[in-house]
This record gives sequence, C-alpha cells and structure tokens, in this order.
Amino acid sequence: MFEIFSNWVAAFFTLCIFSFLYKDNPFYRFAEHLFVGVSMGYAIPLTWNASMIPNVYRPIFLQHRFELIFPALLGALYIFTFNRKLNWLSKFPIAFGMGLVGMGVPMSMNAGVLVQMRGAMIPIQDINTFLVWVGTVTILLYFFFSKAHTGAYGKIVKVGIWYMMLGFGASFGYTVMARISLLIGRIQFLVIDVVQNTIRFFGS
Amino acid sequence: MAIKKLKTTSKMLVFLLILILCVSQLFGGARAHRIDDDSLKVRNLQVLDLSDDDGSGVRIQWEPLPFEARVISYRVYRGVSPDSLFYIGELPVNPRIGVTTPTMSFYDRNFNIFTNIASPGRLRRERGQPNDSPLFRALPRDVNIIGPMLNQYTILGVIPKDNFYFKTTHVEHEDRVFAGIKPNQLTLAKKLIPGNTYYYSVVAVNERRVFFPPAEPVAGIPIDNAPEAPRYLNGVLISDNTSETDIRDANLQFEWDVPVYWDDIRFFVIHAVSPEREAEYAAWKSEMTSWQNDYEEWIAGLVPNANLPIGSEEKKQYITERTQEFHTAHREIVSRLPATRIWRFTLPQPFTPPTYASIPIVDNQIIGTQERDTWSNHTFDYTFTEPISAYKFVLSYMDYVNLSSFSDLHEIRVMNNSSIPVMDEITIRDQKNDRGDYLELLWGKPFARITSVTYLNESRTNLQMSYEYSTNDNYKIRNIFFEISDDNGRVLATVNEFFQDELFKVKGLPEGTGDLNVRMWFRTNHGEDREHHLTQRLVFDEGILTLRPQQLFFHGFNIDDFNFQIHKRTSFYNSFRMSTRIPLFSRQTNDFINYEVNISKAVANYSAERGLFLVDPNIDLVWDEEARLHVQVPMFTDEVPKILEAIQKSIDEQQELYDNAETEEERNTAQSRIDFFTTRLETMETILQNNEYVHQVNNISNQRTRARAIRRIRENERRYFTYQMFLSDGKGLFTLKDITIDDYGKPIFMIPHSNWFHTQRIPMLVASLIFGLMVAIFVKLARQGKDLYIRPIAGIEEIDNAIGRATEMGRPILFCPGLSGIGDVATLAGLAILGRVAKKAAEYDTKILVPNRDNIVLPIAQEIVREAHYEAGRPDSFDKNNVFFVSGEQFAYVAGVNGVMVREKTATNFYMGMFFAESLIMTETGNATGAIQIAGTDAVTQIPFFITTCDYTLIGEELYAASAYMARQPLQLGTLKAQDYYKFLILIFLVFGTLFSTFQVTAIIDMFPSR
Amino acid sequence: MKRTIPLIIVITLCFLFAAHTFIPHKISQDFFDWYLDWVRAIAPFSVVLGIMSMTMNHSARIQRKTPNWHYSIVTLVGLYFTAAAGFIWGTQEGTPYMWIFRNVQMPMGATMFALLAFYIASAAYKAFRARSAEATVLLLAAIVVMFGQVPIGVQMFGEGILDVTQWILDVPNLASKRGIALGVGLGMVATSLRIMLGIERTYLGGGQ
Amino acid sequence: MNFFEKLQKIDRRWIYLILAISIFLPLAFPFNSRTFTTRPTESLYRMIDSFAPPPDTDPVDHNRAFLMSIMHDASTMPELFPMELAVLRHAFERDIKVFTITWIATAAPLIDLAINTVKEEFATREENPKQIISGVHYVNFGFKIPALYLAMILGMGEDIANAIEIDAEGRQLSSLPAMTNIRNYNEMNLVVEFTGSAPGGAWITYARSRFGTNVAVGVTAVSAADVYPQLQTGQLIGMLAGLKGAAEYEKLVEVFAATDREFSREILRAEMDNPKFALTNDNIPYNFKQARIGMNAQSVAHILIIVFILIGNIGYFVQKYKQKQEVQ
Repeated sequence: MFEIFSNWVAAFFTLCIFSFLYKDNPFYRFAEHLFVGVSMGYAIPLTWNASMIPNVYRPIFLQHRFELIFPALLGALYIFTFNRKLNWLSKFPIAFGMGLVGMGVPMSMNAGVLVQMRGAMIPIQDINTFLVWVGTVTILLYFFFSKAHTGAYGKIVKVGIWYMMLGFGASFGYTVMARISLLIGRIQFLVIDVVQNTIRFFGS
Repeated sequence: MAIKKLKTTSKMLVFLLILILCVSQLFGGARAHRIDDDSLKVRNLQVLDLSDDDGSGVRIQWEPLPFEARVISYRVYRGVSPDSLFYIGELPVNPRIGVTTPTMSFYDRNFNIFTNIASPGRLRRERGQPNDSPLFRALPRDVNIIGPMLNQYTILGVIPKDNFYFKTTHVEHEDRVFAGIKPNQLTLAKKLIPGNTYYYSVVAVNERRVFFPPAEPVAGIPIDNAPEAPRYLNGVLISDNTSETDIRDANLQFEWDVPVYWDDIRFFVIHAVSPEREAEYAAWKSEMTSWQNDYEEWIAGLVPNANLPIGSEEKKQYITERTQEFHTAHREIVSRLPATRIWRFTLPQPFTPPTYASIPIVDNQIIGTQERDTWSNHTFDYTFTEPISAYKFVLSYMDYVNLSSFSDLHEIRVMNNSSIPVMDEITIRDQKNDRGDYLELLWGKPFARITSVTYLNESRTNLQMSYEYSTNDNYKIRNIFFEISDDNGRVLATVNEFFQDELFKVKGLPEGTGDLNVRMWFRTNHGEDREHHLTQRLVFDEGILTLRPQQLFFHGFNIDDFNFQIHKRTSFYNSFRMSTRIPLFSRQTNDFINYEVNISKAVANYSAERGLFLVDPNIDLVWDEEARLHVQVPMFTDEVPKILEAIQKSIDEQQELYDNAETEEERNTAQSRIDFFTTRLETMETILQNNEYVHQVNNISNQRTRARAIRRIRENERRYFTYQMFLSDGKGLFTLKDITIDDYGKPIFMIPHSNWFHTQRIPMLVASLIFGLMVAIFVKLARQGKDLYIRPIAGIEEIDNAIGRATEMGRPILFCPGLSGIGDVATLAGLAILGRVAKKAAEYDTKILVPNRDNIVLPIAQEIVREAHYEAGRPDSFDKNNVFFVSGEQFAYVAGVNGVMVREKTATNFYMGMFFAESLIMTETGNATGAIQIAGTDAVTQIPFFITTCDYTLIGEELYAASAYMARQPLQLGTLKAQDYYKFLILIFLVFGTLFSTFQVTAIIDMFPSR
Repeated sequence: MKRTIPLIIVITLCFLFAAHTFIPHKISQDFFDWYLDWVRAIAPFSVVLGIMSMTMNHSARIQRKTPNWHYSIVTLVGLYFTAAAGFIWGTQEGTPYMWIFRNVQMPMGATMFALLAFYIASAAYKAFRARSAEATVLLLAAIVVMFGQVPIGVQMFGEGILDVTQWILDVPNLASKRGIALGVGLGMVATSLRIMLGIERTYLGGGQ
Repeated sequence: MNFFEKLQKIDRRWIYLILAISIFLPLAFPFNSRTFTTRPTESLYRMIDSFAPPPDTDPVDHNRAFLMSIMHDASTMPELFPMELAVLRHAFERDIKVFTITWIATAAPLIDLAINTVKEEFATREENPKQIISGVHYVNFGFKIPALYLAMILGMGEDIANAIEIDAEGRQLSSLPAMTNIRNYNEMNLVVEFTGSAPGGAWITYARSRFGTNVAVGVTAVSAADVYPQLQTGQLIGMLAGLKGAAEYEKLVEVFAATDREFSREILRAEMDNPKFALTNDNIPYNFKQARIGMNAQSVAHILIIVFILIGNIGYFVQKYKQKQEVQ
C-alpha cells in the first residue's frame, strides 16, 4: 500500500512535468515550484551532514584544530553578500577559493594544448590520419581572430567549418538513442511500476 | 477576479497540506505508537563462533521477517551484559524485493571500529525505545562509558601521529606513567576476547523507519580455533643431477596459499613423510579430524549448555578448564605426528604470511640452520633415505595457543634449473618527480605482444593488428619490429613501428594465408638487438572469424606462466613481506613507501577524572644493530632516567622473589628473570651511551622540540627498505634474488626522496612562460595605442540587435551564466559578457532576468547587473529580484528557467557559460516561445544542440574572445592577440611535427607529453 | 582597499599554486592539503546564499502579489519542509526526507531529463534546415549516424552504413573535437593567466 | 496558406504527440524486427560462453567464472539494466558461475532486482524450469565501501575469498559451493563492468595489466564512443553499447544459449527470421526481450526523426522556391 501510494505520487509529478509539453499550466507550475523548493531543501541537510559536520564542526570543536576557525569565519562572511554596506567582506572567501586558478595555467596548458598537439602530430599513415590532420589545422585557423575570413584564407577556414559541422551532426545523431532510452525508462516506470503494480495489488 | 485568485491559492494550499499530512501520517502516524507485536521480532537469533579463527570472531545469524513486513534494514546491537546493548552496524535490505535467503548473517570479527570521531558525544537510548529498553545508539566517545569496557575487549588506539606527538599529556596512574589522550583525538578499534561472553540483539526497521521490537539478547562466546587446514602445497625439487637416487646439490621448493584467517598463525611448518609412513599419516590425520570435530561440537554447544549461568565466573572457569583439556589432547596427538619437520617459519606480526619455502639439499641431507639473522626461517637436520621424489610433504599452521592444522599429503615435481627463466639484473632507485613516497624498480629489456587482429578486407589479405608493449627507463624504445611469417616459415611481412601507437596494418598478404607467426624485436637507445626477441602465434578462430593471438614466448618460456613478486623489508624488521605481484610482461614497477600517518597503541587504561585514555608513552625510535633490538624512547623528557630505574626495580622485585622462594622451581624462574633483566639493563645502558639517535633525542629538554626530533628520526628510519625479487610459476618453480646487497652480501637500504622540481613538466613550464611573455608584449603594445585588429565574430555582432529587438517588443531579456561555479573559465567569460549585455539593456531600459544555479555566482551576477545599471545612469531601474537563485539541482534549475521563459515571455535569450545535457531543453523552450537566442559555450558535447536550435552560437574559444572583443580594452585585446600568435606557433609545430614524424623523425613529437 | 586586499590574496595564491604544479616536494603537497582543508571549511557556508536569495525572492513575490505569486508559497513550503524533515527525522533510507527525495525530486528530475527526447524531435523538425552548405553537411551527418544506430538502418543500407558512421566519428569528429579543444585549452590558459595577473576581476563583481 | 506553409508552421505539440505514440506503440505491441549483432557484442558473448562447464560434469566444480561489476544507479537503468538481465540469463542458461559486485551504494538494490527478475523467470517458466540458487549458481558479493575499490580489485588477483570475505547475504565466501575451484583472476578471468561513465578504467590499469584479466564493459550509448579506442587496442575484449548492445546480446542468448548451441555466424544468419526467436513469440518472457522491444521503439523514433528532418526541409525548400518566384 505504502509503495503503491509512493509510486502514485511519483507518477503524479511525472505527469505534471510532462504536461509542460502541452503548455504551461497550473500543474506544471505547481510541480516546478515544488521541485525547485524541494531540491534546495534536500541540499541543506546534505550539506550539513556531509560538509559542515566533518569539515567545520568536528575539526574545530572536537579535534581542536583551532586554526580552522579562520576559514570558518571567512565562510561566515558570505552572509554579508546581500548587505549593501558590508558586501565587500563577502569577497574574501571568494578570493580565497580563486587561488586554485593559478594551477589552471600550467595544467590547462598541458591537458588542453600540449597533449592535444602531440595527438595532432602523429605520423600520417593513411588517408584518414591525413584527413584528421587537415581538419585539426583548418579548425585551428578558424579560431584565428586576427584575420577576417575572406579570400583564399576564407576558403581554408571554410574547410574547418565543414569538419566541425560533420562532427556536430555526428554528435547530434549519436545522442538521439540515449535520449529516447530515457523516455522509454519513464514510460516503463509509468506502465510497469505504477499501473501494473496497482492492478496486481488490488487484483490479488 | 480577486475571489478567483483566492480560490486558486486556497485550492493549492489545501492540496499541499493534504500531501504533507499524508506524508506525515504515513510516517509519523505509525511512529506515534510503537509496534509491540512479537511476530515482528526476528526469529531464531543465534550467535555462533567462527571456525578457523583466532577466537575474536562470532557470526550473528537470524531469520529475516516476511516480505510483508517491508523491512528496510536489520540493525545489530552488542554489549557485554544483556541490559545494555549498543548499535554496531546494519544490513540494509531493499523492501521492494525483500530477502530471498532463509537466514541472514552479520560478522563481528577481528579489529573493527569501536568508537571514532563520528560516534555520538553522549549516551542515548535508541530511537523509539522505552526507558527500560536495553538498546542504545552507537557507543559514545565518552571515557566514563568506554573506560570500564576496556578490559572486556582487546582495544587498539589508532592515533594520528601528530596527536600522539603533540597532543598527549603526561599522566601518572597507578604508579605508572602514561600518555593521556582525549577520546576525540583517536579512533578505537576493538577485538573480542576468546572465552568472554558477549550479547547481541537484532532489530528490524521497516520502510517507514518504524523500529520493530528487538529480539531477546542472545549470548555468544568466541573461542580460539585451530587454523584452517592448508588447501594446497605445491612442491618442486630442482636438481640438475640425472640420477634420482643421488641428489648432491638440489633445492626443495614449495608454494602454497594464504589462509583466510592468518592473524594468529605463528608458525608455518613443512614436514616430510617417508613412503612407509604414508598409511600411518592417513590414520593419524583421521584421528586429528575427529578431535577437531569434537572440539567444534563442544564449542557449538557452549552457549546453549544451561548447566551454568552464562557470563558467570563459574562458566568462565569451566570454559577455561575444558579448553585446556582439549588443548592437552591436541598436543598429545600432535606429538605423535608420523612426519618429520624440515622447515619452519615464524611469522613476526604484523606481516603478511609467507607463501613459499626454499630448502637447500646437500648429499640427500637437509642441514639445519640456527643463524640468528634467519630466526624467522629455520631448516632442520634431515636425511632422505629414499629418492626424494618418493617422499610426500605436509604443510601445517600453528597458532599462538599451539593449535595446529595439517594439510593432506602432497607429491613433488622434479625439475631442473633450466625450467625457469633467468632473472634479469634489477636496478632500484628513487622515483623522480614525486613527494618522496616511491622507489622505482627496473629490470630487463622491452617486451611486446599482439593483443588483437582484425581483417580489413573480405579476401583476408589485409590485417590490422593491435599490440601492447612494456619497457623501462633504461631502454627507450625507438623501433619495434614485427616479422610475420606463415607456418612454412616464409616471411610475409616485416613491420617497423617507429611511432608506437599500439596499432599497425599489414597489407598484401597472399590469399588463403592461415595461421601466422610473429617475431618481435626492438631498437632502443642501446641499438638494435635481434637476439632479444619474442614469438607469438596467431591462430584462426572460427567463432570470431579472425586470428586470435596465442600465448607469448620468450626464449622458449611462456611469459604468461610466470610472475614476479617483490618482497621488501625495512631495517626495522628482519623478515621480508610481499609488496606486489606483477606479470612477467612488465619491465618496471614502483613501490609505495608511505609517510607515517597513524601510530597504533594498545589502550587498556583510562583516567575518569581527567577524561583521558591512557597509552604507553614509549615509542620505537630506531633499530639498534649492535643490540639487535628496537630502541624505545619515552615521549616525555623527564621520563628518560626512569627507564633504567624501572628495569632496576624489576630486578629488585625478582631478587626479592628469589630470596623468598620456597621451591627450587620458583627459584630457577626468578633467577632466569633476573638474568634477563640484567642483560636488558646493560644493553639499555650501552644504548643510552652509544646510540647517537638516542643521544640526540635525550639531549633535548624542550618537550615539543623533543617530539619533533623523535618524529623526524623515527619516520626516516622506518622508510629505509631493502628488496628481494621472486620469479615463480605459482606452483613451486621459483627463483629468488636479493636485489639490494653490497659487495659483501650485506643489504643496502634505500629511501625515497622528496623532489623539488618536476622535470617532466618542463615543457609545461616553457610553454606557459612563452605564453606569459607574449601576453606581456601584446598588452604593452595595446597600451601604446597600437591598433589591434580583431575579425568580426557573428554572434557578438548580433548581441546589440537582439537586445534592441527585446526593447522594441517591450519584453525582457534572459541571461543564463551557465551551470558551473566561479572557478570555471566559461562562467567568468559568461559573466564578462553579462556586464556588457546588462549595460546595453539598462540603457534601453529593458528588463534583464538572470537565473543562477551556483550560490557564489549569484551575488557576483547581481553586482555586475547593478553596476551596469549605475554605469548606464539608471540605478532606479535595477531590481535585485531579477537576478535570482533558482536551484542547485540541474533539472530543477531547468524547470525553473523554462517557467521564467514561458511566463515572462522573454524576447531574447542568452546562454553564456558551461552547459550540460539540459541545454536543448532550454533552447527548444526558447524556440517555442519565439525568442531570439544567442549561445556561447566551451562544452564540446553541447555545441551541436546550440548550433541547431539557436540563432547564433559562439563556439569554444569564441566565447572567451567575446568579452575582449566587446570590451575593446588594451589589456583584454592584448591577451587575445597573444592567444592568436600563440596559435600561430602551435600551427608551425603541427606542420613540422607531423612532417617530421611521418618521415620517422620523432624528435619533435617526443617533446610533447602524452598525458 | 576593499578590492585590493582580495585581489592581493588571489594573485598571491595563484602564483603559489602555479609554482606548486612544478614542485612535487612534500612541503608543497602538505601546504596544498592544508589549503584544501581551509577551502572545505569555507565551502558549506555558501549554501546560505542560495537559501537567502530564494527566501528573499519568493517572499518578495508573495508580498508584491506578482502574477503567480501563490506558487512561491509552494516553493518556500517545499524548501523548509524538506530541510526540516531532514533535520528532524534524519537522512537515512526510510525517513520522510528520503521519501521526498525518491518520490518527488527524483521522478521530476528524471522526467525533465526525458523531455529531451521530445525536444530532439521538435528540433529536428523545426531547426534542421539546409539553409546553407554547412547546415546541409551537419544535417546529412546526423541522418547518416542516426541510420547507423538502429538495425533498420542496416536493413536498409547494408552493413556499410556502420562503417560510414564509424568513419564520421573517427575522422571528422575527432578532428573537430581536437581543433576545438586546442582553442578552448588556450583560452582557458589565457583566462586563468588574466586572473593570475589581476587583469580579469569579474569574480569580484562589476566593472573592470 | 498552402499545404507546405502549414507544414512549416505545424504546432510542436503534434510532433510531441507523434513521437510519444511512436515510442509507446512499439513498446505496447511488439513487432518482429531484425537484430544485427556486432563484433564487440559477439566477442563478449563468446568469451562468456567459453566459460560454460563441459556437458555431463557438475557445474559447481567447474573452474571458470566471471564477475559483473555494476557501477551505475537508477538513472542509467533503461539502457544498462536489460544488458544485465541478458548476461545473467546467459550465465544461468549455460550454468556458468557468475559473481556480482558494486562499490556504489545505490547500485546494490539494482543487483538484487536483476538477479531476482531472472531467477523468477527461470523458476516459473513452463519449459525446463530451473531453480537458481544463491551461492551455488551465482554469488552476489554485494555492496563494498568505495574506499576499498582498488584494494579489492588488486586483492582479487591473489585470492577472491580473502579480498571479498563475505557476500551480500553475510556468508563467508570460502564456504560457498560456487567458489569451489575459483581462486583468483586465473579462474575468474573476465570482468564485465556496467557503468554510465569512465568505463573500465581501474580494471584495465590494475586487473588487466597486473593479472591479465579480460575486461569488457556495458556502457550507455553516449559513452560508447569513448570506449572505442580501448576496444581497438584490445584492452577491452568486448563491449555492449547502450540499448542496442543489450538487444544484440539478448538475441545471441535467445538463439544460442537458450537452445544450447555453440555460437556460429552461419546459424545466426540462417535463423534471422525464425519465428521461434521473434518478438511476437509470447513464450519469450518480456524481461528477456525488453531491449529488443526497446530497439523497435528506437528504430521507429530514429526513422521518425529522420522523416521530420526531411519533411521540414521539403517544406522549407518549397517555400523558398515560391518566395523566389514571387520576387521575380
């Protein structure tokens, strides 16, 4: 009984969301607002248990790592965000967290540039490796901002655009299956978990 | 109208109220009255002793409730008396499926967590239990509650090392000095004590979290059993003699399995059984088995036996006495063992047990060893009177209470030395570029193998082969050669892999070629070596319709038959333990040598008034080679002189016993103890005088400085390792080699070093520095007023028009700054564009809505929009509620944004930043409402959806360029220009790098990292 | 002063961590761990911002009686009831808190996700127009790959369709991913560098 | 407004409705369709099939087994769950020992569900019913804490019973009949990981390169492209990609394992349209054909979307042509 009720609640909200496809309506509005509220409400105890307790409360109050009072106070400065006069204080915790960006310079250089360059420099063995190389070079030229896409250069860049379009088209076509699967999953939930289980429950 | 609105509101509120009521009714309603139905107690709860273990384990077994009870979890409670039981763990169940087995079990064995920092602060009765219930929540971190229990369990305190060094206090308790530590500063692990009585109960909790009534507490008594009988013993006699009867110089080798419970195994013993005693052994073994059965039966009946009250002193005594009887009987049987021990290993705790033995044989004899250094590994004198291969062998384990178990009889194989590959020279060195926790081991020359084959055409003349290879830093592979031949030995193709992409193609094989043979060799930085080659067969497989690679052979050895084990030991311990097992195919490995994290100490005392657990304040500092013992030093400065005093005191005590002794026996015991302590006193005196580390530490008077010195010396000493390498087929055919010994055969100990510079990251550094330099130059140029041209970017040009359109239609603009946080570059780029858009919108007096997903992006976006309004001179039109937080959950955010689009009828939508799967949901809703949409993202997977559904899309880097393009500030333009010229540099490298690598010059490509 | 100090903090830390990338030494690693402890202690407080903004925004709507204001009550009730449920009855399986998560939040999230199937169809109908040569290429690639995904495609065009699909994924798709990644990578380096040098200050809010 | 203009301006809701119907109908009323199997699926099938005990021996004593590592939660169930059913069915049909494990708490109920679903089908079928017993035919190692992930993967290379210790029902592993003659990766020489992201990583780096374990994966359609290179280099011996992979596997099990035959391409080709294996055959339980039925829906939906693209473009071109003429 409990499970049937739970499933019906879930089914109700599923249908509420689906109803948006028809048009915006009070059911969708209700579900949407509840979804927004509940999802945030869910995050609060989760943050408390998984973050506040082990990272702030326990180290400071139980293990007496008092130096952590500073970051805790720093974090508390966030509450001044909406105060016009003191809102500059809330910049401190943000600034402290931004420090990691410094690692981003060499790290992105490595993963985003150097590793990709190595991949692009492999020996040309057949027509396919050649085509990949041409594609990489022309797309790189597309992202060259100092020269307008005109004349012969424009034609080369056009090749790059073609490559990208082929790639995008492929990604699009490739994703369809996964998305349809999700819908099938929802339909299965509605039919099997909700309708069939209810019939079985009241039937037996 | 007003009435209608009121109606909707009230309708909705009523609905919400009903929902909440339903939920709380379903949960709370049931909670209000606790269920007192005995049918909801778990049935047939039993606490059973675990066989084969060290007496610290029990199994709690019960019958699960029927499916209809919809149980979500079974919670287990334990205590030392039936009136107070504490939660120790649970078995979760899926109530939609239930439990399909007739019984459920929960194990309480070995060391597991007693209390830790996550334990509750104070004692609380379990949820929903009446005041007389024996059930409590988990044990609290409270010395006053835990303290009295310390003697009911074996308790180990795991103390983070700095807590031990710096947060312990000097406590004198019952005439002894202890280091006192607060319960929050350590984790306690417990083990049950054999023979003690423990009580358990189980409570079922249903899917609404209603606690069903607890089962009546059931007692259990863990008993120390004999170890599990060894399952295998693989023996090999390695001998180069041809005659079987005359074995002059040979080696008897064994390998076996590690048993499941080895914690309390003390001795591993191998016995030889001569042919004529085989039958005798079989009879003896069955006698042993029947003893074993009797013992197990007695243990099983221990708790139900109602003659004596459970938990009483009488019962305890009864158990001790009966156990002794059984042990005596066991010892008597063992003493009649019809086999002779030839080898024994003493396992020093806490090491992993040995899995092999190697016994040298000279002239059909085993010569016993008594050397001090090999105290953990003994052989015993034994003469074989028959051919050794006729003998059978037995492996036995003996635990700390002298209970043994024996394997069946096992035969041995006779082989010679050439049956095993020769072990390569091994180099050990510090691993570079790490924080100092790895040593690197390298050996041999490169290996390669074919992993899969695919036909490229119908006529099967073209093939694609995948391969893998392994090498080490001593041998840098330049080329791998694959020579492919058919079964007639005809060479069909030779492939030269100068760039190792683990894939090559073979074209133009003769039609109808069947199975193939591949020979592989290498050219390395040491030149080409055709002698070092591997062979592999590729056999056609009907099922997969292609060639299947067979096993790999190296000089006649099947590589897959053998593996390496790496054994290591510190200077702190005498015996080697296994570190890793790796296949023969690998040519390099690294060994993890951690920095000490925790210090473990037995916890047996507590100080109630000070709220502290008390542990031994002495700690192992170094291994003293001369005295051959671990030198311990006290943590506290003023305790140093007391060590000698304590020993002296022990001597005095024994002297007193000696003087008052009544029997000869007592006198002898006392005398031997006096001798022991006297030697100890002398050794300690020498150490205190001679050991430089001890000197160093004891000369420090400041407590903290002393602790730091101890930490430094101890950690350093413990991280020195020496290695042995072991090559084996897993069945007794093995060779063993000390890797790190000096010319005199003494072990060399190695320690990994912490490095100051990451040499592999030099390309990264150089590339970053060049870029930084370029940015500096172009920013300077831009500041000097040099005109820097930037080509028009379609999407950016259209932003103004799109804002204009919204103004014309009198509808708001929507701006999504992406779904990721402020640390994401895409979000920053999006926010920069937001500044421009908001300013334009403010100038036109058009409302701009900014829904946010990230907590921290929200205030920043708010501020940006506010400032934009100020800059545009319209501070009055700014409404902070237009920049709002929707939800941190991805799809809740989308639901919210969809609602905004539909209800506010936004005319222009911007999506600038990081997006995930939800992108299409938003853009299609935007399309449905007829909005103009401009997107920009660096998420490659989402660009296709934006391109198809938005009017303009900024692809990847264009998003970053956009803010510079719009701002037209020298700083921003300068960096954009630098990026452009850097791209030019990349292009040059791509052209030349590819050109060179195609013509077999891999110098340029090798400059770049592969990951 | 109000902006300089945070800026100095950022620049100093950025340089420290840029250097940290090249220093594997234990001291450097320990410093990094220590920093992470601090960041972890700061992080949970940021949730307050979301709660505050949500409460302020929705209560403002209720007060002002903006259109659809009554739904804001739903949001606020949902927010506080769920949070309270978590604190009162705990967060284990079987509590009202988890029940709400399983039967209210999860189905709605999954359904939102499932809407994608419909939107892909409408996008195909409405947005896939062969307006230009490039758009035609995109469209054709998508059609070919879609045929290659389902058995009916193989039935119609033979097994060759699988090879063509694989070729599109292996060649043009690989090139386009790599080309874009190079640009994005460089853009990331540039933006990070701008933050490190104090040129980019968007994260401190407003103006340049 | 002519027909093509109308076509251009057709309301989205019609499109949604057509899509919903075209997905729902094939699910509700299965029709026959062909399932073509691909190499990666076949290799996995054959590998698992080769673990079957020889006829006339006690399967309990056979020294081959494989492990299913289920590393996904309910969100990717529509694609991965049918695979798990198909693989489990294969194992149970052929008496192959199968073990299951997970390091994700939310996956534990999914394992139970999968095993129980297949078990129930076997117990209740009319033809040749079979009782599948936990600990004999299969062992569910259950949920293990994530911190032990690597330790267990490595530990199983030495001794599975030691590394895992107890199964999901709390029994000592070494005491279970199914563990007879199964010690480490030498016997349990295949791991199939079902996951929505980062497939196979740790298994390849640790189990495969250290102990030579065969690794295969079952992945969602989206991540299949990322797995392809590893498949090419032979690091993975097989792959099931999305619902399609599941459908292929179902088909193979239906045609070969269920009829006790060895895999062969010829049989597969010959039996392509055999009504015995058709989806309209009601003797095949829904659970054993759900992926293929799903693929019917996929086929229809894919074709529908392609048709949408075509119709949309025809309308677009006709309109453009007309506009051009009007201008002239």
